[in-house]
Amino acid sequence: MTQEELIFDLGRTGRYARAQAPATTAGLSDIPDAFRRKRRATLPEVSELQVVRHYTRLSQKNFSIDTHFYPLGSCTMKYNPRACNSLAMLPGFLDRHPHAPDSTGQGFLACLWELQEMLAEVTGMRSVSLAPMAGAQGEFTGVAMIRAYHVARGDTERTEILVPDAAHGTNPATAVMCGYKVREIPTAADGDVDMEALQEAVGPQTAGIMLTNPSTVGVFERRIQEIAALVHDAGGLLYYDGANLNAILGKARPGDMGFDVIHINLHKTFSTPHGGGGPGAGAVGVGERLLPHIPVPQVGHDDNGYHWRGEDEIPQTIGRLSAFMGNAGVLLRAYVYARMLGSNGMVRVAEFATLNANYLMSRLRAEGFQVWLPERRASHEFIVSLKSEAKELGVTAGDFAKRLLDLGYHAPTAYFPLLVPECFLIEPTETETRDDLEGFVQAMVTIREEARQDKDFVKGAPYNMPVRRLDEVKAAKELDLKWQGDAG
Amino acid sequence: MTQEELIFDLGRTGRYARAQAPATTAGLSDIPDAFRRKRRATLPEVSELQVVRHYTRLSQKNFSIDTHFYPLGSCTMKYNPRACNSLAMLPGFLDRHPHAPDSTGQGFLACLWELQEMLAEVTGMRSVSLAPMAGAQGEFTGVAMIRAYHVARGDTERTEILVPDAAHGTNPATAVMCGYKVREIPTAADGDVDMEALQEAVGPQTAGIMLTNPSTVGVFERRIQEIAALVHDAGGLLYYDGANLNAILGKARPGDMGFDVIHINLHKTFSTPHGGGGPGAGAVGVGERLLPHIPVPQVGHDDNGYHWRGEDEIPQTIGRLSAFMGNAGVLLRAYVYARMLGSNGMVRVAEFATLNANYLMSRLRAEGFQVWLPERRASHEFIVSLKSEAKELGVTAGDFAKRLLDLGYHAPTAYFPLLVPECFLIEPTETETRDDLEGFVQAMVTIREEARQDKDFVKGAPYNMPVRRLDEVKAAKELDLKWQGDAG
Amino acid sequence: MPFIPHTDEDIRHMLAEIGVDSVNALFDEIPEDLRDPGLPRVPAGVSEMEITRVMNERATGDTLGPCFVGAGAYRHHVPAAVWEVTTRGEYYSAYTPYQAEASQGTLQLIYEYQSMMAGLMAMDASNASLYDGGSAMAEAVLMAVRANRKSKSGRILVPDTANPLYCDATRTIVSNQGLVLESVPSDPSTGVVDPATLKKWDGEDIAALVVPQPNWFGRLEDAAALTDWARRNGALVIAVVNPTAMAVITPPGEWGEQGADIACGEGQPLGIPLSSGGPYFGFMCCRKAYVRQMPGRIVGRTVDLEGRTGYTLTLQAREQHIRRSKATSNICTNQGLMVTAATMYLALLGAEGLERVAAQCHDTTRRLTERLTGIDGVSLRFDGPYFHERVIELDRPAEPVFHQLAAQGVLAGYPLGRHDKRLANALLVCATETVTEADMDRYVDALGQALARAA
Amino acid sequence: MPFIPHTDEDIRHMLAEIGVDSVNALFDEIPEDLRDPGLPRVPAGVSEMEITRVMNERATGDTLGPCFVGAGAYRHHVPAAVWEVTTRGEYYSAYTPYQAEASQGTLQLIYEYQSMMAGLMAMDASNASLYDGGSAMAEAVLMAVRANRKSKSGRILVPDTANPLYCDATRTIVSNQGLVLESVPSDPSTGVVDPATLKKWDGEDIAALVVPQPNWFGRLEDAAALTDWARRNGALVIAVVNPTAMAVITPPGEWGEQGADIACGEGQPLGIPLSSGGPYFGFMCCRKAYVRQMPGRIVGRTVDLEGRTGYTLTLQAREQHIRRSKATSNICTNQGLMVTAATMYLALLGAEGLERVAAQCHDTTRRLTERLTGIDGVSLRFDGPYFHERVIELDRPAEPVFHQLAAQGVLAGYPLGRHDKRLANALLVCATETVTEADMDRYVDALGQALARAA
Ligand SMILES: Cc1ncc(COP(=O)(O)O)c(C=O)c1O
Ligand SMILES: Cc1ncc(COP(=O)(O)O)c(C=O)c1O
Repeated sequence: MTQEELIFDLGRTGRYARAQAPATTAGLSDIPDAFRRKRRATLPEVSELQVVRHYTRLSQKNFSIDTHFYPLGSCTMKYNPRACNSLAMLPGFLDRHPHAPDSTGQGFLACLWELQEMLAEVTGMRSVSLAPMAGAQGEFTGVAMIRAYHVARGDTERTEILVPDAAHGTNPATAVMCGYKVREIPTAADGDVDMEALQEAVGPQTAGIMLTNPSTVGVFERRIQEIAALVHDAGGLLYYDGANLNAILGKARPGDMGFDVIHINLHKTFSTPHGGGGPGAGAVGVGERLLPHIPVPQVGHDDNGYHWRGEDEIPQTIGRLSAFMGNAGVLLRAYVYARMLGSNGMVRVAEFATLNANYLMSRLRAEGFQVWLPERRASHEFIVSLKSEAKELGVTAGDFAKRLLDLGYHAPTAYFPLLVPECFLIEPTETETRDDLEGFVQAMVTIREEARQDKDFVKGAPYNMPVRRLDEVKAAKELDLKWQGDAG
Repeated sequence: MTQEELIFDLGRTGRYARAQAPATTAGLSDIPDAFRRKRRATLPEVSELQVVRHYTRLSQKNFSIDTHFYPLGSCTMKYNPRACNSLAMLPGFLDRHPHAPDSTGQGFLACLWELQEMLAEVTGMRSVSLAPMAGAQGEFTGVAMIRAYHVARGDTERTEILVPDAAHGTNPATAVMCGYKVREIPTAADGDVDMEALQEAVGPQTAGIMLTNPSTVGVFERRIQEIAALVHDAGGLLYYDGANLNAILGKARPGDMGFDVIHINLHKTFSTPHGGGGPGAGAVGVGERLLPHIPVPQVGHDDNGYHWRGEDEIPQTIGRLSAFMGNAGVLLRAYVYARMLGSNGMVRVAEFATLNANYLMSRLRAEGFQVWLPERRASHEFIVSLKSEAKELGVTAGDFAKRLLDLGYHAPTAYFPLLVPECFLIEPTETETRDDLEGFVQAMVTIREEARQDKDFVKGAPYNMPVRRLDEVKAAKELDLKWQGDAG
Repeated sequence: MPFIPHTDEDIRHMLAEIGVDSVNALFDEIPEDLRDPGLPRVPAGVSEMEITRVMNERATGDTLGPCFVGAGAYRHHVPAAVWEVTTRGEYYSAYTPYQAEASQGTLQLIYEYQSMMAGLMAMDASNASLYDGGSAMAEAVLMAVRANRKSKSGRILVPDTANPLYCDATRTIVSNQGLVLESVPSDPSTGVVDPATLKKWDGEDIAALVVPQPNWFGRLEDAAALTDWARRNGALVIAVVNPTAMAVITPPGEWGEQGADIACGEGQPLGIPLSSGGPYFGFMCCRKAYVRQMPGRIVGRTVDLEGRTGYTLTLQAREQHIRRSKATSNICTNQGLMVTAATMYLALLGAEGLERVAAQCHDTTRRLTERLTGIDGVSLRFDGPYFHERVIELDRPAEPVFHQLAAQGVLAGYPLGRHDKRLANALLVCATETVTEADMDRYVDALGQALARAA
Repeated sequence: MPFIPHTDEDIRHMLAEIGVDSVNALFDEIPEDLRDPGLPRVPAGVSEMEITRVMNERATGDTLGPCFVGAGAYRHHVPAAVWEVTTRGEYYSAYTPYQAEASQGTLQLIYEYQSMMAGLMAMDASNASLYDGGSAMAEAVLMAVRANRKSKSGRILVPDTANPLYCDATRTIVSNQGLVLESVPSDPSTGVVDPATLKKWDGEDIAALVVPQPNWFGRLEDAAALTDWARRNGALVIAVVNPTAMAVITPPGEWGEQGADIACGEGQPLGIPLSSGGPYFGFMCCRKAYVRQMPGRIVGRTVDLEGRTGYTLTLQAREQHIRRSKATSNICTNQGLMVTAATMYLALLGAEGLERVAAQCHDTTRRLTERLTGIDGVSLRFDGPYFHERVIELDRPAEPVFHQLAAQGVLAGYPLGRHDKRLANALLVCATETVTEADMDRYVDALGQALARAA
């Protein structure tokens, strides 16, 4: 593949897509000079065809669900139905101004309200707010509500949030953003939370605990009810990180497990697109205790139709998280997806995500790869440790990852969770066929074989990508974060 | 690039995109068995993700305007503005049934009527019908009208259509479809029609002549008015093949030159997409003489708004060419494009298409390539003959073509027109930048240099495409035109 | 102007390279009296924003309610994936795949399309498309005349149950070559051809017989009997069929003892929006023996230098760019992008999905027409097996009723009197899988009210 | 169910391989009393066709007429090319570019985006996006507190001319860390902050000063004076700006003697549809010195093994997945696809195109407000330099008038009384380049009529 120049390098002074701008320059003369920009901004100077061609060509340098199997653990890279996009982009939805009165947006509000209801049902929570704009903001929202709860009760001595050592990085980062200290809880050898350590850690300083269930090591936390009792008895609350909800959609509900608050990554379980890094949507569900603190705006429904509920209706709310209603268009996509699934479909999502994961785990194990918790059921994902390959053949999980790209497979999540050495967290999702899973197994076997023959070959991968392995150290040391002009 | 399996090979019995079909099978029991299909049709059995992934990946194996410079002579591969697509695909247009009454389609009809008017103006013709579905059907329409004209006058002895030897293959093929014999007129050394030969050929048996102007050798036919007089004097009519209209849009008008009928390839001059082989649109314009014979339906306009004109209003029409109104959606795209250009823009299209062609011709000539008619102005395209490269270096135009692909340029039209040996007909179009033209020149120079070093290397091209050179003989001899099932 | 990338500096540089002073000088070979005519009737250019506003307004004005018209174009559900992928630039803005190595995407897709259409029609081979159903029938007639070497007459039998718009187009296209379409009358009580009618032509030199299935009235013809008659009489059989129907109805390749020779029709039902009548695409399949007589592009599978599978245009010696005046047709540009969409549509639906769509259409039409014929003044014009269209007869002329209901947003059917005065009171009614109970209620109510008034 | 490819045969084979009898067995580690709750409140699944009908109806019901509301979200022309290319599967359905070699498309695009935003803001560096304008302001506040090593107070000055919705979001997000937002009052007669007001904080420990430009009332603040005050007082300057305005208004990097330290804001005006409030994207730029304090993804240019240029996520040691509790923010997923669109928008417009858009917006707003203030009962609330929004004052409460006009299809502006009772009669009015003369006529007429009636 040829290299793509930067869009700036394609430009010539005075060029732009003339169909896209007003033909004449209107006057700005009533804006005093002191406020006026003096030097033109550095922006590309290109034609419309150049833009379309450049970004079409660039796009072809990406792996994506629409082009490749993408078993990125914890990320739920499944098919993003195209109708979700086209329906969310109907002109009637796209042209609606967020400050337009509720009366003119009943169709849009109806979708959101029904989505709230469906999400409350599948999570087993009392009420849902769609405001958070991604998983991490959902976490923030949840922990902020936990804090608001304690504060509202005058219980101000709670300073700690408990987090398993296998947790996603957003969990501890969120706790800190909410003004808490983080205390890590180790994972036991069987993959569940180490109960003894937990018992020790829980106390009057405990504001709450953040858990993912199935956990980030890909197994269902079996003693979840015990944990809930323990934490609740100590006066703490339970936060459910819903990144893995795909595994249990319609099969078990966080609310029933004892959780007080949950976020759902709609861009995972509800298949809104990841977009190369967002937008996501991190709806939160709350139980009885946190109901008063739910963020605004939320959609309400009464005899007059749908309306936005604000601070007047939810006086103890933690407040708003964005200027408007979060990632509204993403919510429409999730709504369309949820409606197409329906209740049966949701259950089947969990079932087939789990079937695919357990099958792939069995197959890799049968081919001699070391599964991390072989005695456990995989949830929708599982861990393979390439420790012995690293030791015996000298090729790391990172090397396997790069060589997988050459063979047409996006690499699984590597080196997360941190506690398993040389690990791959593998999540095939329910939308992939058995043949594709088998293709992945064969690729893994091939790479191991290649490593046996010539480890340096594997360590030199990738070979078939637009670039070979990149110098990340140079990237971080000799920071080059923007085009510097013709001189640069 | 990896090979793509056939969609059939990805399938498994019982699989299909379940979101796309009714959930339950309704009854067919009232259709007697004798009429019922017995064996299921051979169709792919795949999931929605498999379809999206397969066809997304396949698409990446194409060159296209959106990805590459594509200087295919006679084809006018210029930027297809994206708005033309999105506006023609507005739900209000897409959902309209062709049999819906005119009263419910005034918006759509207004676009078509205005397009007719604009096309009549730029061609200098009296009236335009948008019915023909591509250039070749436009040709058919035109020659059929010529025939209807003679027949209506009782002038039934005219049996021949004159066609220059450089003409596009559709011209003679069309004449035959209309029941005429074809008589070829040679091209003179200066690139214009050989007037002596023409004088000899014209006679009482002449029904008409089909010309492209600028011609398919890329020059303006300077004696066009003489030719028109000659043919008209003999009682014949003049047909204008509008494939090259881009070259003179707003700069000169076929009607003014003396043509009686013209087709316009809207998918060339008016930039509707080529779509990997259509749909096109081949609107025809007619002068006074052929007005009564114009095909139906045509859009009419009166105080009550817009309506379809049918046989009742045009009793001598040659009739209809399709079940409905030709490629209506393509016409909407052409309309949007024409409106964005406007009168100024149209003139500039011709100017810059011509500028680019003459510049590229100069540059290639300066680099030592043999331009076919160096003393003439190029129109929007020009011819390079690689005869001396073929003789001296042993690499043909075909070899250059394949190697160009490797270097990221679509090949020009090769071996057409037939009268120039080892020729490239090169049409850069107005939407390409000088830098892209220069890149093409450099690629041509590079290939010649490569051929000097190692002719077999060039003859082995392409190397970087999804496939190497294909065995076309085998394709034609051992016909394999469809998937034969797992056995095949 | 809007799409031209040249800067003033570019222009200066390029003119200098060419050696002229101005762009206008490049047009100096055009006789002066022809140059620069001016285009007073073309308005000045507008921005994309302005034309967007115009088109939005016009498209909105065109929006309609439920649709019970078929008559050659059918409102089906089109999966969103179809057009989201079809309009990718690599499909949308490519030319006909002349350079095979740089067009494997389009070429493999067409090969898959050919395989699907051949599969659906149970025929040996398919081309890459023709313009539409009407012109496809014309091309099929021309092809049959070429292919039927034994026949010299140029006579083609066409039942009067064939789509009259297709017949019009066919007449326009084939008549200049002296071919004659002879009408085979149908039984006015059943709306299909009684095979016995053909006795009249027994032993005559007939090049081909056209068999529409379902026919213009939505009825199913006795295709087997008609096909077998043609075979006995040395006439080729041209099937003109609805592709959706073929999921559940006997396909042309299996008609009678040996099947039809050519199958063609309108591809629109396979994922193509109604779009006021186009672009659609014509499909054409045939027996192996006649492949070299087919018009249009054909893609074949072959291998490259290294033995890898690849795809290329083949049998080009049939085509105008090689054979010129001896080509099988003048067709060049066809309907590639529509075929791209149809291929995805068929892949998404598969045989089972298409069966479900077909069955649903049939069932909806059955339920609708049962309700309609319950209205006072409405009866069924033709009884007997049908696919997804039926003719109903009103107690008064259908055309005014059609317009009356259209004004209320209901497209009630196609007034058949437009082509046959004897059917002035008849409406051809269609209800696809997209029609809901509420849509039907609306139609039944509106028609009931319209007919309740004195005629 | 609809998107699951498994056939019965697949399922049998897979269960056998795993060694279980049923799919249900795979859930046997879930405590029994938690298993299979049933989802009675979730309706049964529907086909794409059915949900398409629902959404079409709902979207149509939501359609509106001309829009004169801005207040943080602006109706601009979005070139068709932007979303046709942005929704290509390779952008749409990719994850965050963790595997750089398989994500060069997204990575190069983000690098180009960073270059464009830095260029537009005249700042050294940009991140790859934050959620929206409101949360971007919150992150900027947190970042400023981290970056300003000399300040210990956690006090941030925020003019009361900053977007109150941004202030709300910021308060929600930063208050748990004990930071305090202190309000700087504006001059009630001009709608901007008099720089002299800041004297009150001379010499105090202030971590940062927020400077909105244009401000909530559309007015241009004396950004240079405010910036210079902050510099003198050891406070960092956080610019919260409208990106369209920056094409013609002095950008943050050039404010005062040394420029702002952090620039952030709402990216929506750059090619993102209004879409009822999201998804939009927050942008953030900063001085080189503070890059390591930035939240969010950052892409850097580097080389591969063979020395070829390539792009990769960099400075990841700031981020939660590496630094966990010590990260600069918890942000992970950001607004990648929106940035993809904005990058194309900026590339299409270029500096000159964006200037034209900005100038047109300004001009349209000027003309509109001149006409509106000609109506009896309407006056200008704040005079002085503005960009593309102005506050008008009615002779009565604005909220009911807003609803009255909305019912007629005209969104007349934003009723400012929602945030400040003193502005109960005020409307914040915006007219972008999309507003036509006819739109204005409609507004002027409707308002005139509304006010002609007794209050
Ligand atoms: C377990 C877990 N928690 C939280 C997150 C954060 O979600 P988001 O990226 O939507 O902010 C992720 C996403 O990767 C995750 O996998
Ligand atoms: C000179 C000329 N005439 C006629 C045609 C036929 O036009 P179409 O392909 O639209 O049928 C072409 C197209 O290639 C052409 O170049």
